[in-house]
Amino acid sequence: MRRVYLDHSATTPVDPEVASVMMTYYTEKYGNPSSVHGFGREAKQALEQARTQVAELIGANPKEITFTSGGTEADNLAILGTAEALRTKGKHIITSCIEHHAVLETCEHLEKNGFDLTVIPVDEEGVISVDAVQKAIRPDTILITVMHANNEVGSIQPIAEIGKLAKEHGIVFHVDAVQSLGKIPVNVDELNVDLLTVSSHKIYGPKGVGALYVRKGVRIVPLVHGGGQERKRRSGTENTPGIIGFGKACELAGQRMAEDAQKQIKLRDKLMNGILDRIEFVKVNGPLGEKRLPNNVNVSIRYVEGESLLLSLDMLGIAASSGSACTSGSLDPSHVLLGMGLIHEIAHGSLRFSLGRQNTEEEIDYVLEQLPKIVERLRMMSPLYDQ
Amino acid sequence: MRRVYLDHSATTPVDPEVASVMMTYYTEKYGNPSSVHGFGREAKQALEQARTQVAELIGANPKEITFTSGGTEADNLAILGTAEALRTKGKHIITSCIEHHAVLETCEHLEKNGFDLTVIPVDEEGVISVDAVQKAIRPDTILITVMHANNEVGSIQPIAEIGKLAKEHGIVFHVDAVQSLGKIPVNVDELNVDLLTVSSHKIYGPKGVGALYVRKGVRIVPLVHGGGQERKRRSGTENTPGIIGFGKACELAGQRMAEDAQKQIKLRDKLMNGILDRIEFVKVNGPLGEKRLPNNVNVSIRYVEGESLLLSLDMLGIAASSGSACTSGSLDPSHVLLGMGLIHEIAHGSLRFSLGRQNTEEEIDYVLEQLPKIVERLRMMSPLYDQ
Amino acid sequence: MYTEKVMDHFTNPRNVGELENADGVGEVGNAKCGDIMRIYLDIEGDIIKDVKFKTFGCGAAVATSSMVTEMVKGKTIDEAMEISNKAVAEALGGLPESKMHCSNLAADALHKAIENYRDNHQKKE
Amino acid sequence: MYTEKVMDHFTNPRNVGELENADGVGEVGNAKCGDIMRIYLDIEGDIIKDVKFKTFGCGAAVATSSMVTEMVKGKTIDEAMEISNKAVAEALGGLPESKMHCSNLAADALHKAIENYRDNHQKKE
Ligand SMILES: Cc1ncc(COP(=O)(O)O)c(C=O)c1O
Ligand SMILES: Cc1ncc(COP(=O)(O)O)c(C=O)c1O
Ligand code: FES
Ligand code: FES
Repeated sequence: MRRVYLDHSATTPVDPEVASVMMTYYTEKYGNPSSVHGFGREAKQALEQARTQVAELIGANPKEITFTSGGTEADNLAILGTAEALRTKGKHIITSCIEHHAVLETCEHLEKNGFDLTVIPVDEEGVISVDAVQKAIRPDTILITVMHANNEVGSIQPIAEIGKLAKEHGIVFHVDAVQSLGKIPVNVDELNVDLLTVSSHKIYGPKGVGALYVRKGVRIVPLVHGGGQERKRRSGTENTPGIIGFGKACELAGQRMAEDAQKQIKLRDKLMNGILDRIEFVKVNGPLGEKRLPNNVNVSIRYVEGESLLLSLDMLGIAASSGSACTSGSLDPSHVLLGMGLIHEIAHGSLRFSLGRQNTEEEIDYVLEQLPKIVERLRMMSPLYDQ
Repeated sequence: MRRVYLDHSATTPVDPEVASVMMTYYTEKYGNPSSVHGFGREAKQALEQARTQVAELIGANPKEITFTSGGTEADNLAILGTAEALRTKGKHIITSCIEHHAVLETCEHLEKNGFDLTVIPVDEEGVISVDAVQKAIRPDTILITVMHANNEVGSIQPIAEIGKLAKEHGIVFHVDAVQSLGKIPVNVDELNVDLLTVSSHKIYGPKGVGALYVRKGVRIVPLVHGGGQERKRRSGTENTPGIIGFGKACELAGQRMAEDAQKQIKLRDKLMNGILDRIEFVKVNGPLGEKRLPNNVNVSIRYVEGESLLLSLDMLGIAASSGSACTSGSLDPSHVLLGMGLIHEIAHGSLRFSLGRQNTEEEIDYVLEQLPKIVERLRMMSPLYDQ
Repeated sequence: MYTEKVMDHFTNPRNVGELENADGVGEVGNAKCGDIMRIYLDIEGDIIKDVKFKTFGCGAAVATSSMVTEMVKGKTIDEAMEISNKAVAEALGGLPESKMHCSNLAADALHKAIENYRDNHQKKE
Repeated sequence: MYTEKVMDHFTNPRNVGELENADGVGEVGNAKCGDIMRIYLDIEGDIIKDVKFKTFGCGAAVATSSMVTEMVKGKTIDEAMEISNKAVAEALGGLPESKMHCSNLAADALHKAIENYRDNHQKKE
């Protein structure tokens, strides 16, 4: 069966070059980087090279990079670590209503434990207003945490401006850049951030690896205690092969970003316009043009339900998602689409295609050929479609 | 140069069979297990198979296995998660003085945050007395956390008996089985444990993967918040290739354990007796016979210092450790050896060789040929060796 | 995730459509997820002669809808009232835990359609 | 972790040993890690004519011990008193951050040996 993978925002394949570098560190150069001997030293060296590769992609100093087990842990470390470090200074945290669960759930956990939380709304395109953030700032605000680009609708946020605000008020600023890394430029100085989360498996690196950028001078309390690895910020034997793979993936992302974006924007617009041309009662979610990630297509198809769409596409070998991968197992329609003002029923029938490096025009043609038939079939079954 | 790896308690090479299974999940079956489509389902299926493989090795139900990013995180989840879950019930925790830093530092973190900690001493062989644990139990004791086998001196602890005590008193019992897994039988029912930590990279699986066994009915509060993976116990996109590798490593460990142990006990005793025969003023640390891990040799060589020994061995291609890998970067001599009553100076000159599946008699011969020369050379340099 | 039987009924749902002048019609929205099902019954004497459905919902919702129509055809309305959501799920070879609520949709719509028939029927008498 | 120069001095330490009837002897224990060094000086006039050391310590301790003996040979005692732990570390091409304290061992032992010489010397005068 033909297989067309259009779910790169959920996860990506590991680049073959990345995989082959990792292999060496699994079976030959397997030392523990904390060890004094040669096996340890060669692992340590590669680990530090990876740190440099990650740092370079985001314009940071290698010492400011703390490796974690993924984006989720990095988000938790940033938010819980800051809250713990500054709990005597203040108890107010600002976030947005379209954050990933790794941020939202963590903030809500803090709210249950005595912190105050302000959740900023977004406009109908899924963009946060800088003004709203400004108005939310209080004397006891200790942290603003906002994502760089949204994982469901691809909306890019005005991070640099929010960062400027945070700086003016002396508030720690954390940004979840899991979806933007490798797709658009991410530079910690230009964005004015103190803490920045990145994840390897979204940029053709291995799963189970991520990093938190911590600006020099910013203090966070560790989440995981033990051997004191990662300058005491994150204990546990380092996942060297994974980290080395992540480093390589960052290097490749830096080299290929411009070309990838150009190619994917073309496919994205072809797919989006093709759907609008071929299917009635369709609405595009998220902004158009510059403010949208190069690889994101998100549409609401009226009168049909998301999972049925996904299953029907899947039977034709097409992998897409409805809401984010994490939430597609849940029953509630996407909090992001609801936050953008969509009604329940329409949010329910939304579909996300996220493009990747390997996708081709032919694959898009295939989707455009199949999707209208699927929608037709499901609409015939739908009690809501009486036209 | 010849390379002889004798530091398997720090970390192991990934078994080639394990590595090749993982490869497929990096580059071909790369789906996110939370996704509805075929890529997601094949990943999910493999993930659940791995859960079964891990569960089988320790006599548990697959639903009782929570995957983490390693032994350190699993230890933290067990200890912090229990403390958080039971904080209204009591504030007293019991541990031992020879635990890994992942346990000790976590307990000390809790102590700083209002919990009471009793640290049980050990005898001169590095074994905890059940009696001492019994005496430490208080009405407000909520957790006993003790390791199954020590990583430095290989001493095996009377876990089943401590577990019985814990059960009688209704106290949650956590065991760090990172070093015993795959070397001696580990069965959660026979050991009477509620929570049990295991780690992949110590049993020829990949780094950055571990698991916490949580007995049905035992409640822990999660450490990392987000998408709700791992039955809400541990959020974050699952490290499927890593977990699948860990599962395979568990399967192989189950098959090979008896044979591995038999072979390694022979090499262990040859190395230990060889050192005692060839070098003066040497003391074996830890118990002999049944109460010692099959792969652990630990000796204190008087009048010489550990790092100098390691460096000298390393120049001959022999990888060993002095204390645990994590602590060998630190300046203090091993807390385990000090806990066993060794004086600073002697603890300082201790050396751990930890055997693995691939080691041969010839390699042991090589070490026995080289080590006496190294010791001789260093003693000539030592102001303590005036004989 | 889904059994083969579920996928079969999702791909080739039986009895999709509407019945003009149906003797009983039931529509329910699933309280948990907001999905919707409508069922149409033609009844002669006590026997369900024909049945059709329309569903806006997940794969499990479509499959249980299709299955329930198969199960009731030819049955008496009393027998049909006995069909539980569990029975529908079992007939499909089971549903994932998180999808058990979906089977309510079909069973509830069926029962509502029968009640609707009884209401109409009683009024006519 | 260590520079080549450190490894060279560790592998082939210069001036290992003792001097019988040394003019000055200094022994220090490193407060941080408990390692120990002893240094022996033969002094003629103001000039350090010969020097030997014994060290119980890490690789950096051995290397700095060896390096410091090289550095002082032929120097006046005043010049030798000026040699700092930093200078020794630099002469070795640097030490890892966590190992900087090791260089204290050698510098301190040297200074103590010179003081010991001065004490003996003054007493003799
Ligand atoms: C915006 C965003 N933040 C955080 C995460 C979590 O990262 P990870 O999957 O590495 O845990 C994801 C992806 O799942 C994401 O899309
Ligand atoms: C006894 C023990 N517990 C916990 C750990 C930590 O496990 P990991 O290296 O997977 O973080 C180790 C090894 O480092 C260990 O030996
Ligand atoms: S999720 Fe709504 S019926 Fe299944
Ligand atoms: S660690 Fe003691 S002198 Fe270096």
